[in-house]
Amino acid sequence: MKIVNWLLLISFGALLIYASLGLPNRGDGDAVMHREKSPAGSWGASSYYIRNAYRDAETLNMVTVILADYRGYDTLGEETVILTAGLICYLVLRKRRTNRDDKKPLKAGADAQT
Amino acid sequence: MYWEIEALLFVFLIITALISLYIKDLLAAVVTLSAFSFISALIYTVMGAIDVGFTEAVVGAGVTGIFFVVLIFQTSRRSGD
Amino acid sequence: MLHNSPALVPLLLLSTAISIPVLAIKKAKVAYPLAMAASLLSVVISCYNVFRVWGNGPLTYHFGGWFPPIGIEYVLDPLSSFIAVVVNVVAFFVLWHSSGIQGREIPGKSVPYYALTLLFLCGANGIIVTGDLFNLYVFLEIFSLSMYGLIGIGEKQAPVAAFRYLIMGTIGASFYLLGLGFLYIVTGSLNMADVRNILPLVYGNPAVAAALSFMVIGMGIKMAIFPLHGWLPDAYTYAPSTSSALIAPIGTKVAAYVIIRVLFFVFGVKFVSQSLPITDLIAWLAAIGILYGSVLAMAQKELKRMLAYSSIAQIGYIGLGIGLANPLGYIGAVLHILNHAFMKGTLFLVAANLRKRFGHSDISRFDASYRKKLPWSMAAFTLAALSMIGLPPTAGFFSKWYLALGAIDKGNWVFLAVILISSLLNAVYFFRILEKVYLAPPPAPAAGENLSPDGEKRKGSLIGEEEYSLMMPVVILSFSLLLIGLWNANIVKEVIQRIIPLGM
Amino acid sequence: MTSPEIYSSTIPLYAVLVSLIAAPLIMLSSRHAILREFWTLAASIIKFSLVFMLLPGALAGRIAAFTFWEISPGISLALKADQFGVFFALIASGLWILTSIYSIGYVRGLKERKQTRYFASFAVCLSATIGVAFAANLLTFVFFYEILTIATYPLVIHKETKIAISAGRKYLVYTLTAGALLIAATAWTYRIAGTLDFRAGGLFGDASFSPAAITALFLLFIGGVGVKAAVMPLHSWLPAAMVAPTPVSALLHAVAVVKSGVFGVVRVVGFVFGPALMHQFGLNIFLATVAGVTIILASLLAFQQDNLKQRLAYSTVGHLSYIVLGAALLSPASLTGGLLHIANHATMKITLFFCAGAIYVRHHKEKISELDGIGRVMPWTMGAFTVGAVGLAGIPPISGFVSKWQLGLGSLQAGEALPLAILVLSGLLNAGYFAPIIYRAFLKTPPVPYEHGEASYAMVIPLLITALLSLLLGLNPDLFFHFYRLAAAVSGSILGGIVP
Amino acid sequence: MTDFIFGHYVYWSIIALLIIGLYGMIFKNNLAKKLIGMTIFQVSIIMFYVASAVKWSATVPVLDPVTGVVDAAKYISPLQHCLMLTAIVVGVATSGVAFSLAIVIYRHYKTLDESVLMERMKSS
Amino acid sequence: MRKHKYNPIILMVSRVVSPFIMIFGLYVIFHGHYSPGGGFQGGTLLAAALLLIRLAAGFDIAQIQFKRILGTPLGSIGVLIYFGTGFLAMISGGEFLNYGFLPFAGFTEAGLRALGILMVEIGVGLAVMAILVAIYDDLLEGYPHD
Repeated sequence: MKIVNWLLLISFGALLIYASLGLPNRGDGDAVMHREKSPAGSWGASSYYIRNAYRDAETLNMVTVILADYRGYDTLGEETVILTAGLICYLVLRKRRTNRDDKKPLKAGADAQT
Repeated sequence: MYWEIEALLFVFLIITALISLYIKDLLAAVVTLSAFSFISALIYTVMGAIDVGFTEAVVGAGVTGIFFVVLIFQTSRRSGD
Repeated sequence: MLHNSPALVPLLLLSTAISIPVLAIKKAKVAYPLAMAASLLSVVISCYNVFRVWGNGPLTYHFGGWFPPIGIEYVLDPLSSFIAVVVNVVAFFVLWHSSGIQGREIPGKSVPYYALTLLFLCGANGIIVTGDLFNLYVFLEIFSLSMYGLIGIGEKQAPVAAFRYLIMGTIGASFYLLGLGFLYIVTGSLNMADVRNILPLVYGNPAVAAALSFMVIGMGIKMAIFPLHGWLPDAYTYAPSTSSALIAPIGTKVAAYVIIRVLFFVFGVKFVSQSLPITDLIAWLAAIGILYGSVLAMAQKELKRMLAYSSIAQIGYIGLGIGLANPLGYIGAVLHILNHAFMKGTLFLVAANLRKRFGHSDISRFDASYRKKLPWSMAAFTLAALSMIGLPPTAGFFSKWYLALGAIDKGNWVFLAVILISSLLNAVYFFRILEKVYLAPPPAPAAGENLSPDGEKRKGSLIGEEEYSLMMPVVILSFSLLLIGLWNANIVKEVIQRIIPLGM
Repeated sequence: MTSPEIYSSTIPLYAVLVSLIAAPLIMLSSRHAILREFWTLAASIIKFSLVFMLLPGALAGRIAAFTFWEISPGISLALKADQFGVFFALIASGLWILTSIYSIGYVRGLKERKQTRYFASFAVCLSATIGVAFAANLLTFVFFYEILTIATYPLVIHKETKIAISAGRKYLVYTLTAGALLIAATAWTYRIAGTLDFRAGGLFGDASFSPAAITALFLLFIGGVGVKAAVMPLHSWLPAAMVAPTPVSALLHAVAVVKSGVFGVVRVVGFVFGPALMHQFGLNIFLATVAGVTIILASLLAFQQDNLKQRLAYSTVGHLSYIVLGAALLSPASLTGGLLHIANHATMKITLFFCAGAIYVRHHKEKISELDGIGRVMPWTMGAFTVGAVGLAGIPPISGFVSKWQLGLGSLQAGEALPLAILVLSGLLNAGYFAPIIYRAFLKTPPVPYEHGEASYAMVIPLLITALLSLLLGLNPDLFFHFYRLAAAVSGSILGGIVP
Repeated sequence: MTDFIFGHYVYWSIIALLIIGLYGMIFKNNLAKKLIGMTIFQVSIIMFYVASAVKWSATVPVLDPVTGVVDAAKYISPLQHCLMLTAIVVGVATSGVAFSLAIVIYRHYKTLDESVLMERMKSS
Repeated sequence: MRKHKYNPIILMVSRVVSPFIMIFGLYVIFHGHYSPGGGFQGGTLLAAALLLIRLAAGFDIAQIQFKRILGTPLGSIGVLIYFGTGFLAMISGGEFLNYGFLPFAGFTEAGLRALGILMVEIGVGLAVMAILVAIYDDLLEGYPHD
């Protein structure tokens, strides 16, 4: 089992290294993702944001504009995620009034036998 | 962009990551993990992602650290590995 | 308002979920009606969406008024609208059923439970209709987190199962995110349609292959395709019955849908089946998984655990259909998503009924008295079991039929044999239960029981069971298996054939 | 070559539905035995009349067809009452009436439990059988075939004893495997031919095959339908299933289930592959070999059985292969003979089973060695038994002779002598294993005097009718139902594409 | 070649971090250690995105109101930053859920060690 | 924890520092338009301030500041503010979250969008604060606090 896990880990690393060879040099302003137009001719999202963030929302911080406006729905989802986490903690951790079997090892033992 | 700082920070980052995984005292591991988060926040900032760095500093070094400590107080401090 | 209909279902579920903790702060009783109302409305709206899509072709919806690739887009094509209906309908029945059983299994926590359930559904719907790869990740997290929660509140072992699932699931989601990172770096876009257009220009890049692998592995973990299924049996077994009845039909199917979406609608059929033959890999793994799941299901002593292993096998069918990468296999996979949702929903609901009535679902303790006490549930179980085996005219037959046709089209006899053998294995483990439920004499038969069987047994057997809310969803779900089977040609022609991916 | 006139009619649909509707009615009236039996009888009579209404049309070459809807793109769920279908449906539904009467006597005589389930499953079985008979394409055929499998299961395990349950398991293993093979074969056929509609003379048209592929496909098909037809390596479920109540054995294992199997074989040979393909790839030789071996071996095995029903079961295995042999020889007379044997064997074997059941109900005797002198207290029953046994051995003037004659003629037509030899030999063997029973029944004196006489009228009358029927059909095969004309027409359409 | 290495060494360091994190998640027995590994894994994915956003000779994505936008190349791509803000929150939420589950596990089984846990699960 | 008292120095320092962190958190939320920061960071800072008091002064005293039962509902309200902003835009005729359609007079479209972003950030801040505190409280559930 351990060996399989090691192999998985190694292949994971190898795949990553292999993939990284295809990436453009870091910081290269001409990389596909930084271009004004994508190879297929659609808008390059990133440069669109840089150009139009202030014009669209009168806000200097582009990240805020993207976060709350351009991709606001993602942020709503993100809030929902954290709300979900809160609900789960409530659900999982709050003690139930009726269920106290962790204080009654005898009963748990009886359950285990059946 | 100062790539020398970046490289140095990366070395620290990897070291803290390894320490926090290998140290047996969980509380120490968590403290190291906070340091890890903080260093990564610095790297984000160096890379120009101030927002992300800010968040990581607040969350990773702050809130997650506190949660981890609570976890350890609720459970046990020793770890087998 | 109506032009907003593509977005309405997730938003409705989301808003109900987040208002339940506020509205129900004083009266916990309102949580259930609210959840039911939201679920019912979501069924209605998603049906409406399907008809709109049939009438007008694919619908898109742009959040914030930003067109892609700038903003986030929702896309309702025949496939996504169809899957959304399936998910919502099954969820509605499970929620209906949960009223009778939730109070017993998770006492005093109906508010967060129903809120979480709705969030789960919201996540599922969001994943299904989204046209944006990162938005998919966000909703995937909502979906998975609520799934961890729903599993974790079960029996004593449930938190362990949920924790393991959390670790696996996080790896899966992170892999998806990592793959998406590579994909974004080489394409510069997050919108599915946009990426689809850009990708052919950069196919040679190793990063694309890696992105594909990571996304598929990540989703494969969520889908529990064969070697990545480790979390599933424990999670389904130890989760509360209502949760497992919700998660088993929906959880893995949504991930399967994402794989279909990513493979065929983002990367393109030709790339995934020829340039980088990942579909072959999926098909072979799925075939192994089918056999593995079926064999292990035969060895299980506990009903829910058996159903969990059978889920692995059934997911294998979907994987096989995807992996065949031809139209018939695709039809089989999508149809099996529908069928399996209904079948597993029925079976897990019956398991829940058993647990409610008898306090256990241990196969070795089943006997004929169970059928007398739960006649309708057992009838539903029988029907669903026949469908799982794949006997005509139930729904299960037809997905296997299309898969078999697809396997023949591909000329792969091994897959055909796997499909056939696995239905026999299914028959073995389901008839084992049916035999017990219908034939095994109760351990200590009452003296007069056998002498006047007809009079005793029939008394009130039309109602027979304790509560309508526990019986009706099961009966309706199982009966619809017959209807789906008989009218599957319409589903295939009207829905699935409309959106067979280009190049298949 | 005139193509048959096809007209749309709902009669085939109703014929299938009648007993399907009767099943819930039977279940609802579970507390009233009389009402339950009334439904059964009413359904059987209505079903028979409906099928009978189709007979004139079929004789005149007019085929009633009914199409439900598309069940899968390009394939409809469709019923078509062609001559072959009407032929089989007539036998099945006609014998259902007699079996129903007999069953009522049987279950009352034994005070069986769960009669509701029994009659309801019976009704569903008959629906499925008629569905199999009228199926217009392979998928519909598979549909009803599988329903038949499932509906028979409760009948096989009816006694709910350990043996019954294990027999049920065996039955399921065999038939479900067969179903899976049949589904695979169907799917493959659909991908090759693009259609699944049965067509006399083969549905493949001019598709080209490699020998390996077509052999594999044929094997899949034979594996699929051969299990129910109890071809030799696949037969062992049939003797095991004899634990079922006798009427079940009688109807299902002499009429409905096994005959669906051989019906399927003929459908596959004549309407899916067609004579041309069979000859071209030598598939008929293979099938004939299997059938011949089965005939001989089954007859030999029948000698060993002391249990009456087991002996009858092995005899069934052998006789089913007569039909398969007839289909495999693919000459006009052999086909006609094979088809006729479906009808003749049904009437004769059902007589024998009825007799076995009557003996069991009245005297609780199952073993042949216990039957000494029983003919003296049950003269009518054993008389009928003698008629059936003599017929199966192929001695005129009982109907078995007619079909054997035709089969023999057919083997000569096909230019083969070996099948004829097999037929003669098996006739002798048949006589050999039936003779001791008759001898014991009539000529030996009982060690202990029997306490009872004949069984109830509800049991004796049906078996006398079937015995009489065997006799009459032997004298004139065209009597009442025109079995001969139908069989000849079917064989003509398969071989020449000519529909009279 | 130097350019290539210079342009990729950050990715490679991140890959090292990813492997460390995944190692922690797979190999560590203690549940808390697994969670530490998970945190490392998530942070390194975030770092991967942020690293890919870099442009040399560009500045942080907060607009200088004086100059305005003349050239998109003047600012670091903000999209990845925004995505990663979301990812961080998701990570915190996941950790929160994981902590709560770990605490419940400890309540039931009095251990966080996975191998011990498995034994106790089987015996109970 | 009933046995040992809380360290008075730590309590003192926390009581002094906590309001400043809160103010900083509010600043971060409202100033997210112009400088790095925003709802999430600000909310986390607010939560940190609350957690500081909880850590230093103990659970019961901290209840005066922020009741434990408020956690989940307040978080829900935070998300509802976000949702409501989007929904308001939707029923005013635009798409969901299309702030340009917000029904407030006297703004340009870009101004409306800036306003919408602000509203959203407030909701985010509230939600994050409340839920992080709630998670902390839940994690401490069952711990023998005084």
